[in-house]
Amino acid sequence: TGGGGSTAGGKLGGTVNVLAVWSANEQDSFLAMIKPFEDQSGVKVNYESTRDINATLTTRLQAGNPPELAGIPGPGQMFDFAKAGQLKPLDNVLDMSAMSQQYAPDWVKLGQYNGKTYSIFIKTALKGLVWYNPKTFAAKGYTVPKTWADLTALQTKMKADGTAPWCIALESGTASGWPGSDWVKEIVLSQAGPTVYDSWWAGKQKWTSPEIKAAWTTWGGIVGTPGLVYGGPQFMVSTAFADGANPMYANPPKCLMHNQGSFMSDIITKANAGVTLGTDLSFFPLPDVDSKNAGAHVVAGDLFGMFKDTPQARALIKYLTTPAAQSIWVKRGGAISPNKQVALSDYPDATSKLIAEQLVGAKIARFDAGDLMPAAMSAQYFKDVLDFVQNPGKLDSILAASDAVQATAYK
Amino acid sequence: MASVTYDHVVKRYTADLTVVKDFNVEIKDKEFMVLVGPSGCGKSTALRMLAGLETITEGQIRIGDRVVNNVAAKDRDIAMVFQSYALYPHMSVYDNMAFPLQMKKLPKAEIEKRVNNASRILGLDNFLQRKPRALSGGQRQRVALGRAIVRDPQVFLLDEPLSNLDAKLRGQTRIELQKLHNDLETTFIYVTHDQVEAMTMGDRIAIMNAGILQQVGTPDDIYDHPANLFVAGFIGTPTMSFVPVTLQNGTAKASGFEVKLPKHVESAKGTLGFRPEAVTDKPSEVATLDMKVDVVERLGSDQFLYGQVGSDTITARVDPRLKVEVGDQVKLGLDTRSLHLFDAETELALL
Amino acid sequence: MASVTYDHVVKRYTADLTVVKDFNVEIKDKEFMVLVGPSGCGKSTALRMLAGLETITEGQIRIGDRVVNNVAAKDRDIAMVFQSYALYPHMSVYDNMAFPLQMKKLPKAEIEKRVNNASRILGLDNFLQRKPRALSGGQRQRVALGRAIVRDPQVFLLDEPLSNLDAKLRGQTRIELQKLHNDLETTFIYVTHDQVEAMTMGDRIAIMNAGILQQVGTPDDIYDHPANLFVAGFIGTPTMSFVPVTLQNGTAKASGFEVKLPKHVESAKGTLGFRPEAVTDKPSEVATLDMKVDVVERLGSDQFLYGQVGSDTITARVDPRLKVEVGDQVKLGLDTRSLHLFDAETELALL
Amino acid sequence: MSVMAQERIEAPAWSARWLADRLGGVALHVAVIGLTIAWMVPTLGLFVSSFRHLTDISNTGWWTALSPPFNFTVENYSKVLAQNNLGTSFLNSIMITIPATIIPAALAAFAAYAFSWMKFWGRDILFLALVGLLAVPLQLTFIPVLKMFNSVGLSGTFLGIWLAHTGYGLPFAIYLLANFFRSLPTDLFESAEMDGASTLTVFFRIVLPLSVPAIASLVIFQFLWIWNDFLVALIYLGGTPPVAPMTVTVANLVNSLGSGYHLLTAAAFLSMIVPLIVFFSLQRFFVRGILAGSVKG
Amino acid sequence: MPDLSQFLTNQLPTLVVAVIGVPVVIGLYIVGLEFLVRRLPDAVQPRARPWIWVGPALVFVTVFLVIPLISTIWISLQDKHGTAFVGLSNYLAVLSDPAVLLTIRNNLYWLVLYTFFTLLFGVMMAVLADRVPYETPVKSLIFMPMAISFVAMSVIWKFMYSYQPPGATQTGTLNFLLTSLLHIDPITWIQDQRFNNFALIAVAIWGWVGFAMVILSAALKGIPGDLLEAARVDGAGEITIFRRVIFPLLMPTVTVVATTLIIFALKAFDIVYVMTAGNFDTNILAVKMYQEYFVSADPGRSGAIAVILLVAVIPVLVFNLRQFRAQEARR
Ligand SMILES: Nc1ncnc2c1ncn2[C@@H]1O[C@H](COP(=O)(O)OP(=O)(O)OP(=O)(O)O)[C@@H](O)[C@H]1O
Ligand SMILES: Nc1ncnc2c1ncn2[C@@H]1O[C@H](COP(=O)(O)OP(=O)(O)OP(=O)(O)O)[C@@H](O)[C@H]1O
Ligand SMILES: [Mg+2]
Ligand SMILES: [Mg+2]
Repeated sequence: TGGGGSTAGGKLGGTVNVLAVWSANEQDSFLAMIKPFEDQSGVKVNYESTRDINATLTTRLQAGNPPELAGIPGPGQMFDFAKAGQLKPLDNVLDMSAMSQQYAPDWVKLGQYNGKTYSIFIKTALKGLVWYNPKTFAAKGYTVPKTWADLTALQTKMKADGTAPWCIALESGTASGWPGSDWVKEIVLSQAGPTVYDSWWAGKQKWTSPEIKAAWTTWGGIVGTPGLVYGGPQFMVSTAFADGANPMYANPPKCLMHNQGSFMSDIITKANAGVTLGTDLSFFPLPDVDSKNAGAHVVAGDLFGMFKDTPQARALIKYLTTPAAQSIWVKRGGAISPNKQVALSDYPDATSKLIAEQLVGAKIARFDAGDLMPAAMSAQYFKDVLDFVQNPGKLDSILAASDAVQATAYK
Repeated sequence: MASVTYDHVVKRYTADLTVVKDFNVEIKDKEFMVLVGPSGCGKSTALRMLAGLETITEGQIRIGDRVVNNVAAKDRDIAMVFQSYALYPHMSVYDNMAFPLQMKKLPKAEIEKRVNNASRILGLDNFLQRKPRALSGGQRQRVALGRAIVRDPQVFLLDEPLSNLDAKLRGQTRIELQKLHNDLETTFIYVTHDQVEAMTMGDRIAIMNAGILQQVGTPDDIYDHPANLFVAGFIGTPTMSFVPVTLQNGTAKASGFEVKLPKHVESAKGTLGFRPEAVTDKPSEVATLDMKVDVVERLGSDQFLYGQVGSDTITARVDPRLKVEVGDQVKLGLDTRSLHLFDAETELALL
Repeated sequence: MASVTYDHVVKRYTADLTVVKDFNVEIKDKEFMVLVGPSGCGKSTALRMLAGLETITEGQIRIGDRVVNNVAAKDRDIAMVFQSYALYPHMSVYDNMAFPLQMKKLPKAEIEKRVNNASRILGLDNFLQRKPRALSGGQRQRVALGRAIVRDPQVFLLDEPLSNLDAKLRGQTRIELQKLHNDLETTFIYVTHDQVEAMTMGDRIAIMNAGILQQVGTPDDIYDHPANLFVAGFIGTPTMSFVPVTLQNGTAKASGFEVKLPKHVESAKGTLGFRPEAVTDKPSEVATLDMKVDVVERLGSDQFLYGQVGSDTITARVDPRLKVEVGDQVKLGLDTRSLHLFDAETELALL
Repeated sequence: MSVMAQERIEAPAWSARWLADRLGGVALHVAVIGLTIAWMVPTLGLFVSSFRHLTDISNTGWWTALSPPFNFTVENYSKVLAQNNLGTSFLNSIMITIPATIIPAALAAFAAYAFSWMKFWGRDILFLALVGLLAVPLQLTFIPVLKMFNSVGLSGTFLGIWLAHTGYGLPFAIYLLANFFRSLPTDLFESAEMDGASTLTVFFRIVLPLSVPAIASLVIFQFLWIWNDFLVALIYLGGTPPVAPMTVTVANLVNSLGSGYHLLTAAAFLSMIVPLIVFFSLQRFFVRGILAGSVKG
Repeated sequence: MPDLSQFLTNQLPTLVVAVIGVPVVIGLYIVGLEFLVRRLPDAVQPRARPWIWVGPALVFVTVFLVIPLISTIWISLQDKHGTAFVGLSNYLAVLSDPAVLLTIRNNLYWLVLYTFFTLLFGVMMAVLADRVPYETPVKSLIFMPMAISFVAMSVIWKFMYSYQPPGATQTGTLNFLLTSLLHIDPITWIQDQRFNNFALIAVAIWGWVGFAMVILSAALKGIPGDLLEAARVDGAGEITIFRRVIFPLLMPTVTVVATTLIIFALKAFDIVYVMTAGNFDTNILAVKMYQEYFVSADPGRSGAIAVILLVAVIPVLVFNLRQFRAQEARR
């Protein structure tokens, strides 16, 4: 068959080049994931990691030597690459019927452009988890809020008790601001609903529109109120997102809650001696602002696409969609598989199992809007976050600037 | 073969700064030519043009029959001692001297022989491994000289090569250079400010002033028959005494004396010149000068008296053992065999 | 006030390279001291130690009563002409000379006056705006000298300041320096290789050899009474003739002649020395030398004959108009008034 | 003169002038050491931190580690050293850096010699244009150059990256060397020419030996820049383990979420070793008065 | 160690060939062509020779810098997708973009402050270290920041600049000093618009003083000792000697260093990109150019910024021309 792949008798051999952002422990997990593939097919996978995937990939594409397979920063870029004809369609490569059985339809759809599949997800993450210390909560008699109103009440109580409820940290190098953008998009989704959310990331909903502005205002109710966020704007903009939860474990605690993605547990436990997941650290989902959107979740994931069509590349990308492959990373921790056939028992601990359940059970799942937007738009979005926390009063001009970017970025 | 000809050579640095003017001289093959002139008159420039280090603004320089205006310096086969030494600071004394020979690809043994010979002559044996920075001024100058004399070029150019050596070493080196000249039979052009060197070393002397050649001739010729006032005053230490005179009936009348001229001259006014050794404490039958002594200079071997005769200043050389004090009035004899007379306007020699 | 004392001064570059050895001399306030010696004997080093540019290995140097071993160069108030000039290449001639005065924070007008005066004396008026790079060697040396003479320091150190000037300019500058010395009444230490300068300029002369002081004395003293063979041979051009002699009964016997000594000496062997001017074509009653002429050197004002008397080489000064050819046999008179005798071993003067 | 007076004179240690001199000396040392210490503080912070646990780094300042209780660890270093590929990438760095230093230094020396001591048409303009090229942002050149590399098969090869670094390094190298070459005394060139030295000989036996301080500085910087280069290597050579240099491997210590950044502290010191060795070993070429004694006047 | 054995078999031979072969090739090139040139007629030689010496360098810079530059200029005249010629409209757009104007302001800060202080400290350290016996250790410590890769640089300065709210334990050195010594509130050095540009520039200065120092130190060693001696004898104090003798003689090298620094200030990228990514009003031209290209995917505008950057260098080049004509006259 032209598609080649692992179905052919004997070993395929050859090499395939893969470029992605994963480094350090993530890189190890990815390499572990492809190890069985290499063994079976005899294909040598040259994995290359780069922090600056945008620049590296753009340069290689334009110079004419892209890697066969590459991680794509987000669906937004995927659209651009697909539009430019640089991505190869995968409909004939993958076993689409198996895909539709194993993947939730949303995950398949997110990899498509103009009805054709150009990319796949090999791991996902859940956003909007509020991390807290159950021991502190118990000691102070706080309970996990179920609704936005509960949350605001809890906030007020905490503040009155003398501790800032929130820790928010926005610094992340070239992508500084994204943790705040998570807040905003979660609020947009659960306050204005999925329709507004979808037209918003697609560039059809203006930033200055009442719905989007309302989301910012809601968030502003937290970040703009003195005493609700530890350290105020200075702390928010100057603290690396990875260090964001550390004040929760100061003695006495300087804050009590931290809204961040599913990956945060790992970072918190590493940076704070004596913190164990489950006993000192737990999470609850960020309550939905509007109850009609209850169960709304923002998710994210790592996209993979094919830039050069070779038998080896086909074989590898096909392999990566399989539950066998994905369960490897899942077992190593830090990943949630989009593939429904990966067993929950593969998750290494109770918390991640819980997260996986949340993800699968999400009533309204929407992909990270920042990743869906074109790069220029999401860059502006992050910048807005930084500007906003420092100057909540300037919301109108901030949103107007985003509208200006929106006008050109989607072209 | 290796004669050197300057043919209407001009060197101009900027439009209004001409430092060598219409310079014409032919230096014969194997000749030892001494070039003298006041500081800044263009001697080094003349040499540097010949060496190919300075462009020639106008005119031609020929070595043998070949016009060298456009020949690269390194192809002219000229050895030069730079007034500024220009030693290679990173090389030992030995290497500095060996360098030109290495360029000629001479065998090692030959190089060693020649360098050792030169360093022996120049008294540098003990310094062969030193770098120039650890040498005294005179030692550096000797290295510069050594770097030239190891060679066997068509022409030697020596720009004040002995100026920083003591008298004794200078005397020895002078003799060695003359020997070298005899042995190699190459053309030498030698710039010096030392009158002894100028008078003793050269086959001929060329005298420059302000970029203009004044006279070329044998040392005796120049000393005894200076072509003009400048040459007369420049050659000889202490300098010739000059006395303005009026001429009448073959007699020159100065403010304090008069002398009969050996030859008739046309002019009515002129400058009479006579050297210190023509004015001595030996009585003369022809002219006696009555001098009021201003300065007494004792040199050991000589005693010079500077003083007034009439209203003119005159220098005399007297026996060193003669006791003379400043302010004394002494009677001196003028030896009229060596009288010089120059035109008051053109300054050219009349006698 | 500004006397200079070298007190057992030693300069050692490395353990086995001592270039100034146990140097003791006191230069009196306002004295003009001339320092001479063969190239590389340590003159510049001695000066540089005094100026504070070289550490003193052993001993003390005092200016007036102050020990200056540890005083920074800039605080010693000394003006120095460097043998290597050390002109500031980025400054014009004017600025080069004005620099030390600016350091003294003199008023602008005063600086201008002094610089203009110096440049007039040195004939540099036309070059004041030039950079050193565009000057001839002699002109550079004059700038170096100018930079010193504009000042009014405690001590002047001049390291061969006139070596690259022509005779005439050198003569003039010499006179100007003497004037300066009279006017400023400062102490001068002057290094030169020029015998005329040494003999005429200095109140006293110090003679060094191989780092060791040989003799200090007035010029006449040194010329007439050299303390040892080295001094005798070093001072005077052409050099003194030396003849080994055996001594018996107050008579010195050389290979070709003998002379009666004016004084009794103890030794049995010695070296007899007499200067060229003591051997002339004037007949002498005491000793007549029969010379076979090897070399004739005509200097214009003098004629030197180098030749053999017996088996000894002797130099004579004869009338320049005497016609002598190489190979001639001439009879010369020895003037025994100026005879020198040195011990064969210690080389110290015996007469 | 009394003994007392004599003593006072011989003991200038008590004069005001002496004191002023000493103070001047002290001020010099204070200035030098003070500035150096100020300069060292950040590096010292990094160095101390490289021996601290992540939990300490994130929650307390590095200076607190300098007082008891001491709680140092070499874990950061051992983690860095245990990283896959560190050995290979170290050797790759060597592989990239040495030729990419030699080639531009040599070609720059040639060009600088011509620019400073030969006369030719358009020399000054060409030279200035070259200096101007220093301002070209490298990011601009990646795509055209990579295209060209692809078409001639140089992408992903060491040869390719040597050439690229040569191209990028030359403007500065030529600029620097030409400045130093230009400052050599003219007399030396004249003298060598009189001695019959050819252009080549003058270059190799006069210009190069007399310019060692300049060449040493050039080598130090070119070496350093290439050693620390990340982007050029990533673009032309790629970041796959067999070819990746240290910088790329070290960057992989940090994952895409930024965790592991504390390992960079140790990595920074490990990757500094080689450039510092180069720096130290070239120090002896910074000799004073290399031209002393050459020219009078 | 598998690394080593692989290296020994695969790469060491290449390296050896390179380290031996490259100089040999380069040597053969120059020797060979010189040999040929010497065969040319006398009059032609001086005209042919320079091109042999500059030739290889010219080829390299043409391929790696000039051609990309020309293509950038061409791209800057086209639209975002490289499909239509738009004349100077990218330039107009860029120059009327307030974000770009801000970067220009910031670049001016960089240009002035970074250049000035790097040079100042560089000269100071070169000159002062020259006079102490422990010169090499001092110089290596000052030089050390240069040897730190820019990734580690951001970590280092995190330890300097990091911020904790008032009352919390400060983990950043500067804020620790502020709070414990001066008892004032800590400052968010990197984010606070009043300080952040200067804080970033300080990082660059810290990193680059070693550069200025090493080069100036090389030049300093070449200043003839007798000139300094002469100045001392002339009664000049050390400061005057520096001002009147050393500095003028260092001027050509200072020009080289200053020019290089100015150009680096104009194209500064790493520090800002890593530490703020241009946020908080710290953006500079090169980062903006990068963002336009790789984030906004607008090569046209990116190119326009690059060309503006290059044009800004021209006055510096003119100054250089004057400077080395003067130097030529002096030697
Ligand atoms: N840096 C140095 N290291 C070692 N020896 C040196 C150094 N400088 C000078 N010398 C030696 O010291 C001796 C004295 O040198 P000095 O310059 O004082 O001589 P000088 O009497 O001035 O000679 P000249 O008349 O040639 O200038 C010389 O033999 C010289 O070689
Ligand atoms: N580069 C230059 N630019 C302008 N004028 C110069 C330059 N070089 C030399 N001169 C001038 O040319 C004249 C001749 O200089 P040259 O060096 O030939 O003199 P010289 O006869 O050798 O003098 P000295 O005996 O002092 O060495 C001098 O007046 C000098 O000022
Ligand atoms: Mg001259
Ligand atoms: Mg000397």
